[in-house]
Amino acid sequence: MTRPKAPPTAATMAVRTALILAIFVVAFSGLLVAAFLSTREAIDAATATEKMKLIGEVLPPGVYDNDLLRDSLSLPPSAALGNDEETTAYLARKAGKASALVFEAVAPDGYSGRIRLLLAVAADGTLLGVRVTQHKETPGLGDYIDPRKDRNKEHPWIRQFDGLSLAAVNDREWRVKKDGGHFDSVAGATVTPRAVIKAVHKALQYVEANRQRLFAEAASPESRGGEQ
Amino acid sequence: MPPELTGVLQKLFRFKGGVKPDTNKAPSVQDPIGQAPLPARLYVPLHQSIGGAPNPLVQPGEQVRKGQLIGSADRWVSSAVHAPTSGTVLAVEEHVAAHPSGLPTLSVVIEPDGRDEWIDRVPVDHRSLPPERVRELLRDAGVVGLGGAVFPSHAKLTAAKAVPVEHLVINGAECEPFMTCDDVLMRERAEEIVRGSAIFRDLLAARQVLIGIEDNKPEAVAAMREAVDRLGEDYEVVAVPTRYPAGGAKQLIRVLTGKEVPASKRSTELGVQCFNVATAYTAYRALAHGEPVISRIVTLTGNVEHPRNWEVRLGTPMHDLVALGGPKADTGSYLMGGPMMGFEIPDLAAPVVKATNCVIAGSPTLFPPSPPEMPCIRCGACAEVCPHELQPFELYWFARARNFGKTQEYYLFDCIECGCCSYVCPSHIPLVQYFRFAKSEIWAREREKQAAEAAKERFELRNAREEREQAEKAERLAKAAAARTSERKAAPMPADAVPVVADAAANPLAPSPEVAALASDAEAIKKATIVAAMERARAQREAVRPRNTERLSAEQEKEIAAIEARRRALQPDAERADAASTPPRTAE
Amino acid sequence: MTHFTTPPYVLGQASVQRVMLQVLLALLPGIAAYVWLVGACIVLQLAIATLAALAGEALMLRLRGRPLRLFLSDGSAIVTAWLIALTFPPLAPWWLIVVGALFAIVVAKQLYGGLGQNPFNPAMIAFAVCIVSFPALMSQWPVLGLKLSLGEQIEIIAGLAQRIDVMSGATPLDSLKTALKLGEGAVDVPTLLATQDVFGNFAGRGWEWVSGGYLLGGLWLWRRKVINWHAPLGFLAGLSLLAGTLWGWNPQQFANPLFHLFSGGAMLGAFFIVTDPVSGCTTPRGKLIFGFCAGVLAYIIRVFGGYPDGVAFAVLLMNLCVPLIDMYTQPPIFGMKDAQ
Amino acid sequence: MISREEIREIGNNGIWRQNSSLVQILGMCPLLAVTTNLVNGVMLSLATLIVMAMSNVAVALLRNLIPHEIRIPVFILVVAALVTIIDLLFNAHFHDLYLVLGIFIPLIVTNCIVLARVEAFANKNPPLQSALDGACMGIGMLWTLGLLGGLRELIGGGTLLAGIDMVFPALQPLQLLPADYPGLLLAILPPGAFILLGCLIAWKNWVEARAAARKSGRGHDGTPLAVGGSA
Amino acid sequence: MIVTLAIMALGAVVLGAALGYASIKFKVEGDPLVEKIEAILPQTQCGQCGYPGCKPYAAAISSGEADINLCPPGGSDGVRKLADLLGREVKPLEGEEKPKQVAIIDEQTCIGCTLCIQACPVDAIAGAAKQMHTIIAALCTGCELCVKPCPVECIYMQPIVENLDNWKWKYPVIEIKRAA
Amino acid sequence: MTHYLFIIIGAVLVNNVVLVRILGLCPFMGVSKKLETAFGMGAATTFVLTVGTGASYIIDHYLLMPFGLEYLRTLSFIVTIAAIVQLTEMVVQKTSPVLHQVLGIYLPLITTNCAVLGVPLLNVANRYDFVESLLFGAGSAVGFSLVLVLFAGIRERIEGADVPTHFRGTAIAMVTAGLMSLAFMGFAGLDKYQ
Ligand SMILES: Cc1cc2nc3c(=O)[nH]c(=O)nc-3n(C[C@H](O)[C@H](O)[C@H](O)COP(=O)(O)O)c2cc1C
Ligand SMILES: Cc1cc2nc3c(=O)[nH]c(=O)nc-3n(C[C@H](O)[C@H](O)[C@H](O)COP(=O)(O)O)c2cc1C
Ligand SMILES: Cc1cc2nc3c(=O)[nH]c(=O)nc-3n(C[C@H](O)[C@H](O)[C@H](O)COP(=O)(O)O)c2cc1C
Ligand SMILES: Cc1cc2nc3c(=O)[nH]c(=O)nc-3n(C[C@H](O)[C@H](O)[C@H](O)CO)c2cc1C
Ligand code: SF4
Ligand code: SF4
Ligand code: SF4
Ligand code: SF4
Ligand code: FES
Repeated sequence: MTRPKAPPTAATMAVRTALILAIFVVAFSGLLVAAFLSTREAIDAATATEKMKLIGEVLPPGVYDNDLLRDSLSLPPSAALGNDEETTAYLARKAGKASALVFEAVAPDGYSGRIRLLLAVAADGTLLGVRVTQHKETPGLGDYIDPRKDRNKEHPWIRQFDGLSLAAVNDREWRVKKDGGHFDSVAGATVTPRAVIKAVHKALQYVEANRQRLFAEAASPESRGGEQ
Repeated sequence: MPPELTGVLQKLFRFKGGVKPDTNKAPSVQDPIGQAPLPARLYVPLHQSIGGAPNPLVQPGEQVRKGQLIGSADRWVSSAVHAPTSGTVLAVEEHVAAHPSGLPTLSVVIEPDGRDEWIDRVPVDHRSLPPERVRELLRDAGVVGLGGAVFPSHAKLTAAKAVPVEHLVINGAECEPFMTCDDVLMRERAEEIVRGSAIFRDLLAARQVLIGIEDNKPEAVAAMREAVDRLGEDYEVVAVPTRYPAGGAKQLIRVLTGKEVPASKRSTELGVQCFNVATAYTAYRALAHGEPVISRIVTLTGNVEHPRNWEVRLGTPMHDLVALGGPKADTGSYLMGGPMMGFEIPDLAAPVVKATNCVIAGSPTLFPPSPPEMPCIRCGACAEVCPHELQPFELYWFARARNFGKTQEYYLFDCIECGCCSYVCPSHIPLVQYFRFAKSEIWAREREKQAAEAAKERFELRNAREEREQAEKAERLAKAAAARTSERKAAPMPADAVPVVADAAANPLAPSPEVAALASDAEAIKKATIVAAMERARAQREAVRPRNTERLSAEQEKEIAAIEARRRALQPDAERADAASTPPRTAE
Repeated sequence: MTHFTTPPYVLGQASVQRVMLQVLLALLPGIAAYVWLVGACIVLQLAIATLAALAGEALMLRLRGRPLRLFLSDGSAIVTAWLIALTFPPLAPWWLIVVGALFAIVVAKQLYGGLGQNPFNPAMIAFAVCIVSFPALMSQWPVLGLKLSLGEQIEIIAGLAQRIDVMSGATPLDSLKTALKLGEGAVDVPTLLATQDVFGNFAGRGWEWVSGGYLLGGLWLWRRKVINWHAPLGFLAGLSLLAGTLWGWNPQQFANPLFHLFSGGAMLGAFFIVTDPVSGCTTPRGKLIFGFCAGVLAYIIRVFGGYPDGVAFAVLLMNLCVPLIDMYTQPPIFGMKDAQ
Repeated sequence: MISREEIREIGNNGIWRQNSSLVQILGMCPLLAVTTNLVNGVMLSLATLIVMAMSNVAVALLRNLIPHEIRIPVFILVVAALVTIIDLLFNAHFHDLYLVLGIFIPLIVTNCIVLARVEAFANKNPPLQSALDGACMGIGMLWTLGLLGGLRELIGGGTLLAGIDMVFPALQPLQLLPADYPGLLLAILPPGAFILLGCLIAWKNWVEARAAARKSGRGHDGTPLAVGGSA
Repeated sequence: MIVTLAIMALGAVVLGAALGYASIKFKVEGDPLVEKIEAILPQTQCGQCGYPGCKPYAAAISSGEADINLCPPGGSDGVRKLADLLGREVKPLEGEEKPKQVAIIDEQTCIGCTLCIQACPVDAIAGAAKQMHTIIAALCTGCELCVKPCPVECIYMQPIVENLDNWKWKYPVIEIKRAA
Repeated sequence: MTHYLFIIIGAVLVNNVVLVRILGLCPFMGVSKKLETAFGMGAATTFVLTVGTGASYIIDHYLLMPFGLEYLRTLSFIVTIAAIVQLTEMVVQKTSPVLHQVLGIYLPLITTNCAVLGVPLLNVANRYDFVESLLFGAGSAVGFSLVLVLFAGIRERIEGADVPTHFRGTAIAMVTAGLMSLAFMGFAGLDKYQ
């Protein structure tokens, strides 16, 4: 330790420590900048892969051939989607033609709070897939909406939605079977599925109502990024 | 029996808590007080009261007469001891004490000559003497509290400076089960008790005298009322509800006057003082008949053929007393004191002392062994019955974990060890023993801490001295230095260290057997130097004291002495020494 | 050193066994009503819980080298076991009760040194552990009026029969909460109470009587001086005060206090759980505070929280505060009242 | 240089005797928060191990240049820089795991054990020993986190090595208990973490007491929950 | 890059200056903790802890140099109190706890060499050169330091015996045997 | 307004830093043996955490974000906080030796209290504004102090319990913390209206 012989005054001490600390900070920040620059590309790639993986869960690979992440549009907050912030939607194109939309929706009335969903809807209004991206439902009871937690690995509950559309299931049927609807639920936890079903139903109605705008507007790829 | 209220209506108050164990008093009041015969040998312990241990005044071989002083009070808080009968002193030696430990204590062994010859008894009229003198007389007559605490009575007979004594409470409650010594005393010698109370009243200048007797003793109430009327006194004889521990001084004061005396105060500070009936009786005998305390009434009851109260000479071995009752075959153990606060007598060779109010022969049926101790379930039953409104289970929790600091935060030292909490505890926890354990640990620690502090002081002094010496050594020639060192050793105590030594010597702990054993002739010289140094130091201390203490009247001096004694008594050190050196309170 | 025993040499009649026995007796009216309501399966559950608790206790006592007979016969484990059985769904699989009882006895009680030393209420720990770990099983209550023979009930408990859906109803509290949530403000409480058949006169159908049984037993305990009035009164007051305020403010969305007093574990909690001497407060004022806060928390959790009933969590949360409450509510001692 | 004796001493200290998790009770947060399964626990420990070893070396090298007054900020600076590098690397190469471990990678900075070792060891010892100390402390942490993670995973869900595919995509988790094992969810939730760690600590106490009893020749009474005589 | 470093350097200068300034302005000397620790030590000054007296040991504990369980005269109680004060775990005492003792000089054998007087740290021995020495029992802390120096081995230690003055109520024994 | 209330309730009870988020455990275990010290540590942490979140917000928003230096967050946050802690320590040591003594070695260890870094990072993740950040920081600190004090109270009591030997001390404290955490799960769901 570099202890001076004569006690330094407060001012000299301040200058000295300031300088030394500055040198250390600059040195280590430099190191970090270097590390950051050298990993930046890998990180960007990993982030993109991650996003694609998630989208891949709801969107079958054959449906599109564009670079989804560059073909996005932003959706304004809307009650129908349960969003209270702007969200990003991705437009899938097959041979340049808009084939499906991947977007977020929120079920506000889960058993213990909001349930965030990612949906893919084909241009003809058919649901391609639904995934829960975030929820706080009771572990072991309400969390079967997440296929990773669903005990039924063969036919996870959330897969019921695949291929449905407003046309296929009439409005009154968007309920759990217990309430006389079309959808299964797990006994003892019907709040959660009710919330999800309701949210999906509303989201489909939203797409239906805005189909023109959604599938047309995204022709020009401009806005990008910032999802989540 | 309903308490018949005569005279002025006395408003009664309640104390919280308390229990109602079976009283078992009837068997021992069938017969009047009997005179216990003279035993073959008497073993009179010198230390029978709270306070300093009396100094022996007799040598082996000496002839003594009944009532002769054999141990003189050591300080103000201390009390004299007398020969219970005439005879020969066989020895002054260690003999097993009437104490739960069964350890020995210095006792005078007397072989009675059978003549039971009194000294010259000098009756006095206490009204004609200055109060100071009366207190001295009481001290020298060995009058101590016979209610169980054996606190020297003369020390309790000074009113607080600022507060006049409003009430003098005479305690005839006798709340402990089995015990009837006060009951029969009140029935048979009520007049003496009332006269004794008058002495206390005069000394304290008390405005009112209240005699409290539990309402399960109608005969005693009647006898006392009759005596009060006969003597034309204005005392109130009040029958108080029977509930243990109504006889505890603080509880009785509460019931009779509504005042609550906290542990941190003496009752005189609230204008009350409390004495046991037997204490009043002995005070009267001591002054009006010149008879010091050489005997007392002891209830012998329990698992014996003939339960009865006996007037027993102090020093009578327990087995002599017990034989009078004819213990039944299955008697296993004997208690001294009542079943709530008494203790098992470890050895029947122990003598009857001033604190021995009751001896109970126990059998497994009478006192079944307590069921195994379970953990506390915090049910709070103990807190509900605690007359001092403590939280016994918290005290227990911390005492058990040896967290003594916490026990004090929960007022361990307010516990009067009445045993109510243990009585009701569904887990059968020996709570009182935990509290006693904690108390004696705390006292021991206090003692150790003081010793450590003193040691540290001496160590530092020594270090300073050594440093100084070394510096000096370096300056002077080796030879001269060596000579001086040996000189210095001749007076090993630097002046400032002496007060410590002096205190230690004044402390009753110091003249312990070890020191005594060391005090051989060859060592006398050194001892003398130390004593001289101590004297010098004391003189020095005296010299710096305020000057207004020079020409004092005898009264004033007494007063100061009393204050000093009290101050010492209040210091934890002294108090601990006092308490530890006498048998613990044995109730009633 | 001579050996000597300690004063006092006479003792009163009280014993831990007697205390616990009285608590068990006081539970009987409630149990009787329960049997009438759902059948004898509850007796089976009581037995399973008792066996598991005693086994757990015996195992731990053995490992700790403590006397078995003394502590197994003190009855405290049985009280814990019964309270577990009474708070779990009556048709819960046997192993659920066993897990609960073992956890209560082994972790919540014996690891702290056994009887009298556990800072948390063992029975409530069991409930909390199980509802957190097995929410599905813990929220399956037999549908009202479901008539199953004892044999069928045993099969369900033993796991031999399929756990059928009709059997898995919800408690009245849960039903109310779910209905309100799904109704999103469109449903109101009075209509629900009047129309749904899980509800009886003023609380859950049948459960009113079970709660009444507990109330009866609790009052008897109070008369016998096994418990004081402070904690139960505080609890009921806290619960009904909050319930009353919100009900007065918006009777459409909040049920009345009577409903809350006779629903879920309120009565059982008031007289048998917040009164647990070991894990509760000990000073009179402390008991009052303990009970009151537990009542308030129970209401908040059962109405706004994620779990159907809040008594267990409320009691556990208050258990946490016990040392502090006790410390700051020490009553003044003899002779010190003026000083305060 | 470094003697064999020293190696053994440092190793034993780090791995067992002064085990950060079981004895020093430091670095608790990652220990309890990320051990919902074995893989998470092990991976975070590895990250911590690397940071600890490297920061120990860095500080041991720089210790003579650092004034006493700003010792702590500089130490933290060093640690934080290293952690950020690790963070970036995880982000780039184990992105899934990076998301799972979340905030706990940057929190290695404030993992008390890192700074404690820097202060208590590296600040007084040469680089080689310091590196070894950091590594051994890391290993001590690694096995406890692994053990705790494994236990929680097994009790909570009956599996082991869940998420291994995030590290080695070729591997699959093991289902150790029967598939209809209901899973004691508590074990995976925070309470389970605390309680199981308590049991691990008690287990270590027991092992040590037994070893001590054996050494002193007295037979151990063998009851793992024996109660010391209180009188 | 340059911006980055400049920003960071700026921050560092501010913080470093503040710290350096404070380190001088708020310097404290002395350590009140040592005194508290010393108050717990038994002041036997025996050096069994490996330090030359209680105070140095206290200083060592305070600086973290020494463990809290090295003082045998303090006993396990002392360790407990230290642990309490310092918020550390209680550890078993190193070495054995002995009953309290006092030193006794065999007066027949003593040759008055004064060696024991020089050894006694607390001035508990009275005597002069060539004269018989004696130990003032009330002052003796039982540290045994005087035993070794005596050339004729006339000093021995004796446990303090129990008497009515130092008798203590015992810890209640839980009678498990009977219960079982 | 209710929004702020929910942030506070969430931080203090529902998502208690120690028992639910599992941050700041080392001081939680280390400084909870005695009630007094727990109070002191709680106060110190509350101070540092509140100031720390404020400082972090400013650094993040005015130094790092404008220049796209988010990856320097960890480093700059913690170095700043460490410096603040050290300053506090020096001041406390000088002005209140008693407090300093009570906190002993733990004051410097506040720097290594994960909560001190974790809470600002969570603020960033939650995209809280300045007021929200401060409330969240203070709320978390209050939550920390609350459970610390409650825990200390219980530990003082357990001290006297007849805990099996090998569980004495830290082990039983861990179990207790677990049961506390279980009790706190009762608050789950209370923040869903947020
Ligand atoms: C602890 C607990 C957690 C629960 N969590 C959920 C949940 O996450 N999702 C859900 O739908 N129901 C949950 N429930 C069940 C609901 O309270 C309600 O009973 C159920 O949704 C009603 O469903 P049913 O119509 O199938 O009876 C939970 C119940 C309990 C006791
Ligand atoms: C150490 C000690 C000192 C006492 N000093 C006095 C005193 O100076 N004056 C007095 O009136 N009573 C004194 N007492 C007596 C008590 O205050 C109290 O009146 C008496 O002990 C009552 O008996 P009890 O303790 O059995 O209730 C003293 C008692 C003790 C233990
Ligand atoms: C629990 C308890 C019960 C007592 N019971 C009696 C009693 O019944 N009669 C009595 O005279 N003294 C009893 N005492 C002693 C009194 O407190 C007090 O010492 C005595 O009345 C004072 O008078 P004395 O100094 O003349 O003995 C009891 C003490 C305690 C602590
Ligand atoms: C009035 C009363 C209420 C009790 N309540 C409970 C309870 O709620 N939960 C429990 O596990 N034990 C209860 N017990 C039993 C016992 O106190 C409990 O097992 C202890 O906590 C074990 O140490 C109760 C006992 C009594 C006397
Ligand atoms: S009566 Fe016994 S069991 Fe009840 S609280 Fe008191 S000590 Fe504990
Ligand atoms: S023995 Fe002490 S604690 Fe117990 S009831 Fe009597 S005064 Fe209260
Ligand atoms: S061992 Fe204890 S008594 Fe002896 S010198 Fe050291 S601290 Fe003092
Ligand atoms: S006389 Fe001996 S044993 Fe006693 S204090 Fe002095 S040196 Fe120590
Ligand atoms: S690791 Fe979080 S406080 Fe130590």
